[in-house]
Amino acid sequence: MDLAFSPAEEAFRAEARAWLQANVPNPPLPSGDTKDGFALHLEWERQLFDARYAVVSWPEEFGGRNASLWEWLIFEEEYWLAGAPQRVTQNGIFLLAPTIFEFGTAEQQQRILAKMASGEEPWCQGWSEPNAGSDLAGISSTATRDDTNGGWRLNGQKTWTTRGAFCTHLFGLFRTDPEAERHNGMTYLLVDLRQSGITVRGVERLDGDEGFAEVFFDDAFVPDVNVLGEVNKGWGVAMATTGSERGLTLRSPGRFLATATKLIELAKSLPDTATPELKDRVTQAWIDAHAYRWQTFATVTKLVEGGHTGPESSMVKVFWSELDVRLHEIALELLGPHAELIDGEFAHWMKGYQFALSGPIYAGTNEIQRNVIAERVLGLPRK
Amino acid sequence: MDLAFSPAEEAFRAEARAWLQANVPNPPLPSGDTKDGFALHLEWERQLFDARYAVVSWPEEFGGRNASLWEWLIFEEEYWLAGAPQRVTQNGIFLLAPTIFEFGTAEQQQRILAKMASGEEPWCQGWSEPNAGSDLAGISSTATRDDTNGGWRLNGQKTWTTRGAFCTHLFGLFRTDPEAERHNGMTYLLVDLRQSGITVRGVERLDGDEGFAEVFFDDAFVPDVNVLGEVNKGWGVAMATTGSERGLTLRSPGRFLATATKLIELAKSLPDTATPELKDRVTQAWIDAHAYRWQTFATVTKLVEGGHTGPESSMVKVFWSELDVRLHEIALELLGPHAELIDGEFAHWMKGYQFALSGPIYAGTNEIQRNVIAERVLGLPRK
Amino acid sequence: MRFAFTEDQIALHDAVRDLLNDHSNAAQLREAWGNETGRTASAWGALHAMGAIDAMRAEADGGLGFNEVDAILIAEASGRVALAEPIIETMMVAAPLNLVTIGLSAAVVTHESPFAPWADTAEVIIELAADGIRSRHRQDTTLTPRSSVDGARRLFAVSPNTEVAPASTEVALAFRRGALGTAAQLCGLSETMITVTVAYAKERKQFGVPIGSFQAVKHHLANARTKLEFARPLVYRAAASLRDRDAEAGVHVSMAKAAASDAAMVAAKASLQCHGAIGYTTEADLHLYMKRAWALGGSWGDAAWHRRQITNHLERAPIGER
Amino acid sequence: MRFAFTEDQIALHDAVRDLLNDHSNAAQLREAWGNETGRTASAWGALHAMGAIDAMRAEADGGLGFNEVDAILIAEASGRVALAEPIIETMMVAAPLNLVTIGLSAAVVTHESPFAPWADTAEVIIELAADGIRSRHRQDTTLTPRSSVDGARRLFAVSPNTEVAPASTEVALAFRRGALGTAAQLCGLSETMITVTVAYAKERKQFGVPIGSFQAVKHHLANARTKLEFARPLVYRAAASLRDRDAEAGVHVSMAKAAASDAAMVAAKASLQCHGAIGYTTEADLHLYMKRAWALGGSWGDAAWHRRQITNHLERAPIGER
Repeated sequence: MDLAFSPAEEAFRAEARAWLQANVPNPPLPSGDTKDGFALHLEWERQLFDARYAVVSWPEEFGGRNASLWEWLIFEEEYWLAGAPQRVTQNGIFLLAPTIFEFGTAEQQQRILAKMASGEEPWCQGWSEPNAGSDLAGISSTATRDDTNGGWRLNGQKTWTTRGAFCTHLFGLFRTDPEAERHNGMTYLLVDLRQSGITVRGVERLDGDEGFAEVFFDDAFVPDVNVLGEVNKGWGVAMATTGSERGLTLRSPGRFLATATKLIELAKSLPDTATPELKDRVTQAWIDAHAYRWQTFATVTKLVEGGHTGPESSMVKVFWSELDVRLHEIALELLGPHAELIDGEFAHWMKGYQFALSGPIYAGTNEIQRNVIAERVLGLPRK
Repeated sequence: MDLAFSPAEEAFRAEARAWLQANVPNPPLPSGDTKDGFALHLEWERQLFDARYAVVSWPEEFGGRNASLWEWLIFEEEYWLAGAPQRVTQNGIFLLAPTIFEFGTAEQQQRILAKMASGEEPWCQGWSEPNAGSDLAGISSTATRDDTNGGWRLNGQKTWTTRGAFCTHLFGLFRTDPEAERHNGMTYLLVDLRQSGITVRGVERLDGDEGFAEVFFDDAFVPDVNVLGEVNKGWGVAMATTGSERGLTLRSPGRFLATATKLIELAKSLPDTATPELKDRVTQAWIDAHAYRWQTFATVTKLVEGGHTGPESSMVKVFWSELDVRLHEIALELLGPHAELIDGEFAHWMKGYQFALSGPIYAGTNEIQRNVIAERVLGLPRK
Repeated sequence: MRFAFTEDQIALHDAVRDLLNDHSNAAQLREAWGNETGRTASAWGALHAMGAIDAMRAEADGGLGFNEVDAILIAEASGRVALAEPIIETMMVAAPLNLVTIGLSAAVVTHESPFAPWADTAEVIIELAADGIRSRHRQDTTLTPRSSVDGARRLFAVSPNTEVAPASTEVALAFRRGALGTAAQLCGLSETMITVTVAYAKERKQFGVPIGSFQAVKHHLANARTKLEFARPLVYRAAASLRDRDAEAGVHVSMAKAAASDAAMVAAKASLQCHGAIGYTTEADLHLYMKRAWALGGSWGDAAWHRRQITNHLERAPIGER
Repeated sequence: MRFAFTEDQIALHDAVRDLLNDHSNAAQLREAWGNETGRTASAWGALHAMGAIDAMRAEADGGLGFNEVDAILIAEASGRVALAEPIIETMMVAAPLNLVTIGLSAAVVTHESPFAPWADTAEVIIELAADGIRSRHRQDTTLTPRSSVDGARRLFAVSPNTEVAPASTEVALAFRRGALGTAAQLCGLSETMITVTVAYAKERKQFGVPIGSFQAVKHHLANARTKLEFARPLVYRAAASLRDRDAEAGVHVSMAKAAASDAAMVAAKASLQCHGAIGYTTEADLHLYMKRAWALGGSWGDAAWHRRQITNHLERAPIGER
């Protein structure tokens, strides 16, 4: 058990910290979930990419640094500590990219990855449908064979597509075998949204931003080169991605450590309202953020040494999502009657609270995750 | 809305308070869930009965005072505030007696009620069986017709029978129609335990007291006069009783008000450990105890005016049982390293905690109660 | 002891409820979010016409002479629809003290609620200060708009009032009425959030069954309903204590506001979680009620603030107080 | 960075686990509840024979020279079986400071744990006082027995020691080792409570299905398992910090003890509730583990006490500390 990072890792941390201090936008960018904010975020993503900080763990040929998992975690800690912007590319680089690395052809990797990471082609996730949320296997959007054009014709609807109104591409599951039941007969497709046959309608999120979209497919076309993995085997391909979503990559501990640190600062700045009972809860949240960090370090050690993560990732998802809500709840209690304000110096807490509330819902509700923990970690019976 | 009690009610309160101050055992009796303690409690119950305080709301002919529901609540508040003993007759007077008043013959009422209230014949409840806990309809103990002797022969086993090792009588459900399914074909029987054919084995409870019993029936006899309600209609009769158990009668608000008051005293007596965060939780529990009092007053007003209680009683059971646990948890946190002691001046808190922990389990687990709230109060679908 | 409302009180409540369903339904509330004032088109006028706004004014002053118990169900009904009107400020704070002209509205600031909702359309701005009540006409103040997460709730910071305060013993009573009315609104909001969520959970299917048949969904909503069940009696009791000028009325109001705030937070969280992603959009009505609940939970003293008042009281009070 | 145990450490843990399954199973623990000393018949001797008791003593002093990381899995294994022996007091507090003879046991009192478990069979009674460490032979003390809810855990109040304490910088280290070992035991206890409850929930049927198939039961246990998942890394990290004499080791130990205590309380409550009535009797094994968890949760500083130490630290610490 060695708690020290290597000199090389510490040097990487120092370098990243210096670059971030010099380059992180100040004042902070507006929300990336509005049209204008999204564009500004893409500029930032481009800046990151040019400095090879966009996707540090990727191979150099796709814009990365071949960084180790440890270096990636270090970068994430520094990124959030520096107050750097939310990554609007995250659904591409954290959810789709691992799947492309695992299932994609060399051609797909060459064509897609660097443009995804640079923000030239931002990707959104087409998972949910109006009647398939928690029950993802219930999707009904179809992809029908179009032999003439060598590809597939899409029909149906996706919904709750994060930043779908601003992205150029969508990845998702479509039914390619109408006879097959539930988990079978789906194919993982990569869809260019910039074509006729696709209509995107922005949906206003809780916080007023147009962060969601409904995507309607009306004979939209996907060429064969944009099938990811095998036809009709999309469920297995997608599960690899949802594993990523719940696992290491989407919510790095650095993010919650940064929020916990800001919460401590907030409590110190409000001595009149920071009662001992609220400070006790601040401390508890700070402990939890550190618990998440060290639990992640244990997981990374296992991965680095050739191990795998399994259904334990459901515990991770439950933990960070509910921690994020708690961190913001405590902040709002500290703010008392100022909590409801969405202007002024404290507005980011209410904004952050609303964002945090999505955590227990998306990427598999926490109710579903707790079922997974009970059934697959503890071995309780499904029925 | 009139928050004042009438002069007559206040006079009754003063009279009860004076009597209790003069008569409540001091030092407190040992636990009523041991053989010796039970006997001492029966002496106390006799003393209560002789002063006509055992069952104030009953008709005078059975030892009561014809007290109104308000007077009964007032008496309960005074009873607990005075630190008077747990009622070892409670399963009889609070659970069985309302059923006897509703379904019993005049002969049964004459024969049973006064002796129950005086403690001469203490009753225990024979509901649960080894394979029928939450699933009460799953009982399998049988009562077979014995025409020769004009009654029924019991076979099978009851379990988790509170104070079963010390009681003279048991009330419970037995299957009288082996062909009927689940909720049908059961009969509510009143069983004299003092006969061959019955074996009672005490089971040690969490706190070390022999408070539970297993009761084995081996051709035990129940005469026809001890059938309560109609043969094969026992489920409906029993449901009336479980309604009482979850409703007003088992856990009067006075009990939790008294505990909340003791908790405040405890916090005041421990200034070093009563941190602001613990005091905040003490206050919350005190608010909850008062919320229970006023919610009860609303229910009593409705009953007094001819209304009924329904599945709302499941909310009451969830609330008081979890409040009781919280009250004791806070006390144990105040006690810190002294909490684990079961000797000395604070021992009653750990004892009380262990008792409180049974609350969310018995009389229908709180999981079952929450199902009832969701389905019958809110109207959510069963399946 | 009779802990229930009279038939008259219930009939009046039902009339207010029906009126508000006509004048402040979800569609009308969405209009208020988008318009200039944040107020509904017709609810204030309708409530005024039936006498509700000025109900707590003495009959001699043109009111109905209502006490706090008479008024509390009106407050609760206004919460149930997230009424976008300064009804608590006017009906419960300004009108009974005759600080506002009949039919017009008031705005109120207190130390625990420093931003005055709908102040720009108010006749008077009332300040409940430690040393008394100050009241000014809106024209004599400078209002600085602030933005609330609740889009209908137009907030304003008010320029400081440097006048010497009129000596007044009514300030505690006025604050308690405001906190109590807000507690009642929070109960109404909790009820509505639970109702719309139950309706959604019965209709929405996943895995081939309504999501309301899953035990986790059931238990979220059962918890919320139970919290409400035990908050509401504290609100009604505090109303009666205020009416009776009980010496402990301040403590009773604090119990009510703490419990109602907590219940509303539980209802909001359970409702959002049971709605899932649809609740996370502004297309579902839930957010209209949830955001009002967030705002009111932190107004007129949040739950922790009120618990602290009670803790201070318990440290002084003789044991056995109830 | 490598946040994992070595193969040797894991092999040793497995050996200790197997030994304890032979010498401290539930039946043997029940015997300890009933016997004169509250200690098991053979576990101490077996642990001594394999060198575990004195593992943290320097090799020159007859130990194995173990550090806190080497020892922490032994502590956790001892918690998993609710070992009725003063192993934390001896292995982690007394032995590394050479305050007890090899193979014999120690008892410890601190301000936060004023009653010494198994003091009547200890060679020495150690007092961790604010001004230093005092140690006396048992014969030089007067022991007053106290009763713990955990029937195997024989507690004693110890007569005051009036000697001047030897100046010592080791007192903080000794206290931290004791608190850390207790935290590890609480993790072991949580694991066992979850394990026995999962086994029961798979077997026990109601309404025709195993109760473990009900979502409410699943979620109770999923919550407990998740709490444990995020407590354990804090314990291991604190062990490494102590080994490394990190300047923040005291804070890290407090994080570990707070998290492990909370996790064990959640596991105890979930386990009892999922057991239902059978868990409410002493016939089920659950109570053996649950009562130890209650006792240890409040020993060596309870969760709230440790959080207060951290709060005090955070008030002084520069922002950004991790």
